[in-house]
Amino acid sequence: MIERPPAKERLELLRQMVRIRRFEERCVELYSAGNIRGFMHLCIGEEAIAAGVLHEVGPEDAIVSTYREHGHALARGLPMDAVLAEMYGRTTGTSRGRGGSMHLFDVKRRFYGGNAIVGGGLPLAVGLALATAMTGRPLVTVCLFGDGAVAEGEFHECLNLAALWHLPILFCCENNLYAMGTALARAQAETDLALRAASYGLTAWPVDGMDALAVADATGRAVEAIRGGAGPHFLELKTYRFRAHSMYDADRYRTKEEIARWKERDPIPALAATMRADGELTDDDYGALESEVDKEIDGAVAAAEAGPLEPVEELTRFVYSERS
Amino acid sequence: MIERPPAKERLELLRQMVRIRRFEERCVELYSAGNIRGFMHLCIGEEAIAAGVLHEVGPEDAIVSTYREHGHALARGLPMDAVLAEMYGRTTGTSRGRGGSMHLFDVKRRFYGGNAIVGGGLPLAVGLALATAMTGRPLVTVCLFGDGAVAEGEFHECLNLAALWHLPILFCCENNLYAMGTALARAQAETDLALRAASYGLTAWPVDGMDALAVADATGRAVEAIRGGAGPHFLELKTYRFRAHSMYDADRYRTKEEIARWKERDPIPALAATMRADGELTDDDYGALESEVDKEIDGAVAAAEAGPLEPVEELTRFVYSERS
Amino acid sequence: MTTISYREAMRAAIREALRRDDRVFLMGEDVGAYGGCFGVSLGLLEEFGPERIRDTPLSESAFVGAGIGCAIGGMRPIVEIMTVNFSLLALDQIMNNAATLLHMSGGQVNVPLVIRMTTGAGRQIAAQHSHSLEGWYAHIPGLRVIAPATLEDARGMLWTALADPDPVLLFEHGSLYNYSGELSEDAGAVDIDRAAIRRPGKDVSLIAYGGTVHTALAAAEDLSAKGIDAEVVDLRSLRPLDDETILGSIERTHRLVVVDEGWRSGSLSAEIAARAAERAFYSLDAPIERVCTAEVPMPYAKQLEDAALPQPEDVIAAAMRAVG
Amino acid sequence: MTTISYREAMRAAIREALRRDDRVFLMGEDVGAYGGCFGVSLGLLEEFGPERIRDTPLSESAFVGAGIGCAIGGMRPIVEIMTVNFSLLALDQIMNNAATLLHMSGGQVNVPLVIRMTTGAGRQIAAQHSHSLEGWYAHIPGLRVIAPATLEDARGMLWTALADPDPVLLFEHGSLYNYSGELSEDAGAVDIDRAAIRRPGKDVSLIAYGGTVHTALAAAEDLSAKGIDAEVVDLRSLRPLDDETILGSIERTHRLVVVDEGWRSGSLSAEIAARAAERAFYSLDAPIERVCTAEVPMPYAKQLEDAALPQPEDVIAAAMRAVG
Ligand SMILES: Cc1ncc(C[n+]2csc(CCOP(=O)(O)OP(=O)(O)O)c2C)c(N)n1
Ligand SMILES: Cc1ncc(C[n+]2csc(CCOP(=O)(O)OP(=O)(O)O)c2C)c(N)n1
Ligand SMILES: [Mg+2]
Ligand SMILES: [Mg+2]
Repeated sequence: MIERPPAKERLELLRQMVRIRRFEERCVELYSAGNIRGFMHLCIGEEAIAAGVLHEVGPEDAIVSTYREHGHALARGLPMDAVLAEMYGRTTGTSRGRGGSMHLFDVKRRFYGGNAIVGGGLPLAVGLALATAMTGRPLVTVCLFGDGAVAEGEFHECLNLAALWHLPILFCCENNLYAMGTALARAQAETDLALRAASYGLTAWPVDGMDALAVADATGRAVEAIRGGAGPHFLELKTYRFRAHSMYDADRYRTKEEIARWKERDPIPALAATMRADGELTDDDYGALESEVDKEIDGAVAAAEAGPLEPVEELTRFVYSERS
Repeated sequence: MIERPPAKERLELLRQMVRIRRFEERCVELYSAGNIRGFMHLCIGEEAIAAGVLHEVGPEDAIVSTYREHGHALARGLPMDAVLAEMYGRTTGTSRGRGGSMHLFDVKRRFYGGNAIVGGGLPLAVGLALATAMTGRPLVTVCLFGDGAVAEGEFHECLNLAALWHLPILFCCENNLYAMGTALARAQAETDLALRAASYGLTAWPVDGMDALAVADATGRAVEAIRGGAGPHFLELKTYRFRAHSMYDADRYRTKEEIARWKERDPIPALAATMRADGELTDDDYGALESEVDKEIDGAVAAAEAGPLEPVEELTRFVYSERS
Repeated sequence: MTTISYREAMRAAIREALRRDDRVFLMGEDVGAYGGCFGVSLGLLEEFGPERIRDTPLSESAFVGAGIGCAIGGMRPIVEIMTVNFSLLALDQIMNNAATLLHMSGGQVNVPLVIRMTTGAGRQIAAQHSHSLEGWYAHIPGLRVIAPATLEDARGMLWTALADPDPVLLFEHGSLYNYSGELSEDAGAVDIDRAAIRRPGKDVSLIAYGGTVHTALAAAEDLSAKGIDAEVVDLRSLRPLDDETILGSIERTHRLVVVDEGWRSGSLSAEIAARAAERAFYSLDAPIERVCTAEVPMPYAKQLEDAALPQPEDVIAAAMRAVG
Repeated sequence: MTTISYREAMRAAIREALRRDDRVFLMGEDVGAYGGCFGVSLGLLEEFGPERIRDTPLSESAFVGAGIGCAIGGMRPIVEIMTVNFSLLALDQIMNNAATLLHMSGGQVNVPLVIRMTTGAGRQIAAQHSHSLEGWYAHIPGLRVIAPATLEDARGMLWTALADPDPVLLFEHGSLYNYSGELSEDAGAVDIDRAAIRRPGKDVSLIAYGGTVHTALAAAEDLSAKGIDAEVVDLRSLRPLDDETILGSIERTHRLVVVDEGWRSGSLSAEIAARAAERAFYSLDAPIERVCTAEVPMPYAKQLEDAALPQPEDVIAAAMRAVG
């Protein structure tokens, strides 16, 4: 049974989801206008995961994500200005414009990217967890990745290593049922991904990834257990992306009906409705939240546009460390 | 219940085991004398697997093996002369002296090597099985590998692919409890390897790999099922190597007691004793078998020594195909 | 003549191969339902069905290795790796199996496999999606490496590659997919052995391949306005290199500029420069010039990416230095 | 002075690093109980325990990636990949993460990691165990690549590499482990920036590294008997290259022979030749010569392996051609 969290926390979950949603909707416009370029992957529909998971981790816990990481970055507390400036390719961006949408970093906030190789972040996360374990600090590493990554060899090697070494790591698999155009059942012989993880000896369970409260609750429990020494955990967060894989995808492989069915489970109205029913949210509150978020977004757009471009003379900086 | 196989077949299993054992014992001498060089890995103690598995496959079934493949090659019917000549580096060797002990090949007998990258043969085997499936032929591909390979990412990718595509493949994992000096439990979070395979949806079970009859029986059943369309199978063949990992290994990581305990389960005397008890083998029979085998080995040594060396002008032959 | 894009030319080549030879099939991530990551295989699933337009899970090592096994087993697979960046996950299979099996087996195991990959930068997709590693792959004996730069070659190289008994890597530059022009209706197979002189000239040799052929041609136009008559050589085959055409051009022009999208150090341009310095030393009238990609992980920001990549102006400047 | 082998010098270097810095640990397959695949780490487990002499499963991608993550997380791992041949399985992590993260994150994510690997042929261990890929790795921006050829360097390079804030690959030639000689008792850290002139000479520059330094020195002895005074340059650092020392030597001798155990096409020798042809063009009095490994998967048979590898006689012949 999920205990009902305090109203303040539910509002925070809602606020993060709305923030992420409206931010990404603006990104679509900015992409069409040519201000954002390259590959861009949106998490619209999946915001409950970003909001719920990141809500439950401490400031020194480490996060490793994928190319679909706007939501994770924002929920982690990376300033929206820096996130958007990165997508504009400005020096004020999280990665000084070198990374773009897929490579947001913030070492101060222990947000280790933004990785565009499917499965490529898992070994990093295992290593970050090993480092905290070896130094005896009660920190957790959270590794987010998609269902597609489960087929990669690195998934197997990393889950085995995490279990074998009893590492303080939380694997969060965002199972949105598709890896690009490949439906889960056409990629995995065993489609129960929590079961797959449990087969390595991890504590693993499925979670309704369209319910921010359920995600936060599950993450909270897992993080607490890991911090207490219970070893690696795995959450299969069942979700769905409302939009195409990337801005290049014509989305030929899903039916309109399927998409519509999942949109009925949109995590934002769902949480808002619960809060309304519990008397925690009025229409005015929601309107205020939206306009606060829109102001933040407007500010981020203005800041991104004003951000300077890296001079080309700086091209080769950071290939190697600068020595002092 | 294992049906008692006809005496002829039991004798054949015994004969293969003795052949392999005595061949490899001779190889040790030849290695010390400098006639065989490079890396050499023996399967002494594990002969029941080579004898049992290869006894149950048809001439057109495909075999993929590892660097520990003398036994598999001999049991597959590769001429001992060619096997030994290969280890001598002669043109009369299975691979014209280019492969050595770790890379025995015989395409006519559908023996596709001899692979020295742990796990490297698994994708090849999946592909061979796919080729037979696509051409609709009722053939089985047998893929042999060690417990160490189970930790590699390729294992995971290949088991998933085999299960997903319902391929006619038999994975034979020779679990000798060690990958070089690393004991199974220090490498795998889940040490029940049959269970690990079953988690992909393969039909999998453990087999006493020190009992040639049990190995043959299990293989026979699996091959029959696969040929009938039952999809991929996995056998965990529990065994032990009586000798060190390779000729370079000082074997520091196992106790003498452990080794002695396993030697009590030597598959050769075990089968011989059963056959004796059943009145299928006399001391004379066994003596005859040994001397027949020794004659074959002597012949192979003589042939290997007489085999020509590839002239160095031929060094670059076979990097690319010769065009006609 | 018909107007066609590079993408369509590739698709026509795949379609023709599938029609002509039952053993040919296409396998890779999202080649089917999605229509191919860059739209190359769009519509082929409908025409040829899921057996021959075979979607794979995210398992680069397994499906490339399976392609190798399938080729050994008598099929003629075309394996698509979405982009060269992800091919690193399959490199063990490519180097230790595909490139090696024929020689290591003493000439027995042919691997008639074609691996297609998209390569190159220029679309602001940042470091992990912008590698140009085709020249790096050209280091590996046992492989053939080809790179179509023109519509004729996009249309014609595949069939020839499939007819080759050895593994061929075919690199398609991502920036060329939308490049279009006239192609003869009966365009078909072309040789993959010889380099082509795309623009004859007498003052300086610009040696390029794939995407950089167009850079070199643009530069040559400008140079001609400056009174410098540049010859543009399109390598077409990166391994083996067509020394005769390359050295022949240098012997005529006495001046060499190599244009290569790989990172400079250890790039293919280095090999061409080395061969010139070994075998056309006395023909060279000026230091060799190389125009390569800056030695940085490719940055996202446009001005940085442009600065990192070989541009026509860079080629012009190099040619002017060479001509002195 | 004390007599020491290259193996012991490496071990002493590891031991010193473990003693000096708590953050340092050694991780890899069989580094512990087995004593290291080539005996380098023998005894360290007993001295430092299993946390710091950490055996890993056969999971190259995961444990190399974990080393990267651990380095990011504040540790100073030494990751051992048994041999460079197996490193292909970890190449994605090495190129797309270790070499890339610092730049892609705009200077935030340092990866102070050392990866040790054994490289090279000469022991009849055939194609899949005999690669020399260190020059190939030197293509990758973001990495440092070093190769100790002497006892001083085997003893001294590791500590300097560990102090480097960026990832360093350290290549030990398998044939050097038993090489021994005198080493000062207080031998310690050495620079890893500069090439070294191992034998001054004025007639021809023999540029070599790792195992081939000894080949070049042997050739230089013989050449001196023929009245040719060869200079032997040991690169020590393969990336970055020490242009000053390399080009300086060529400017003095006017003749260049590069000795490289990599396959010729696209080898490090090509890069050195290219730099010479770009930047020392007017100093060169003869065509550049390269002595490399034949472009074949390394064969097992001794006479073929010897023919494939650079031998002193090949260097002598090349030097005589150069001196003309
Ligand atoms: C190793 C690798 N292979 C292929 C790709 C191309 N690719 C990018 S995203 C993707 C699908 C990943 O699906 P999933 O892990 O489920 O994450 P999702 O996009 O659904 O969030 C693919 C195939 C890649 N980036 N890396
Ligand atoms: C990818 C790879 N990593 C490491 C090695 C070195 N190595 C050779 S055999 C071996 C142990 C393999 O153990 P297992 O799979 O159990 O087979 P066994 O030797 O016990 O038959 C190792 C680590 C290798 N050959 N390939
Ligand atoms: Mg997904
Ligand atoms: Mg084993």
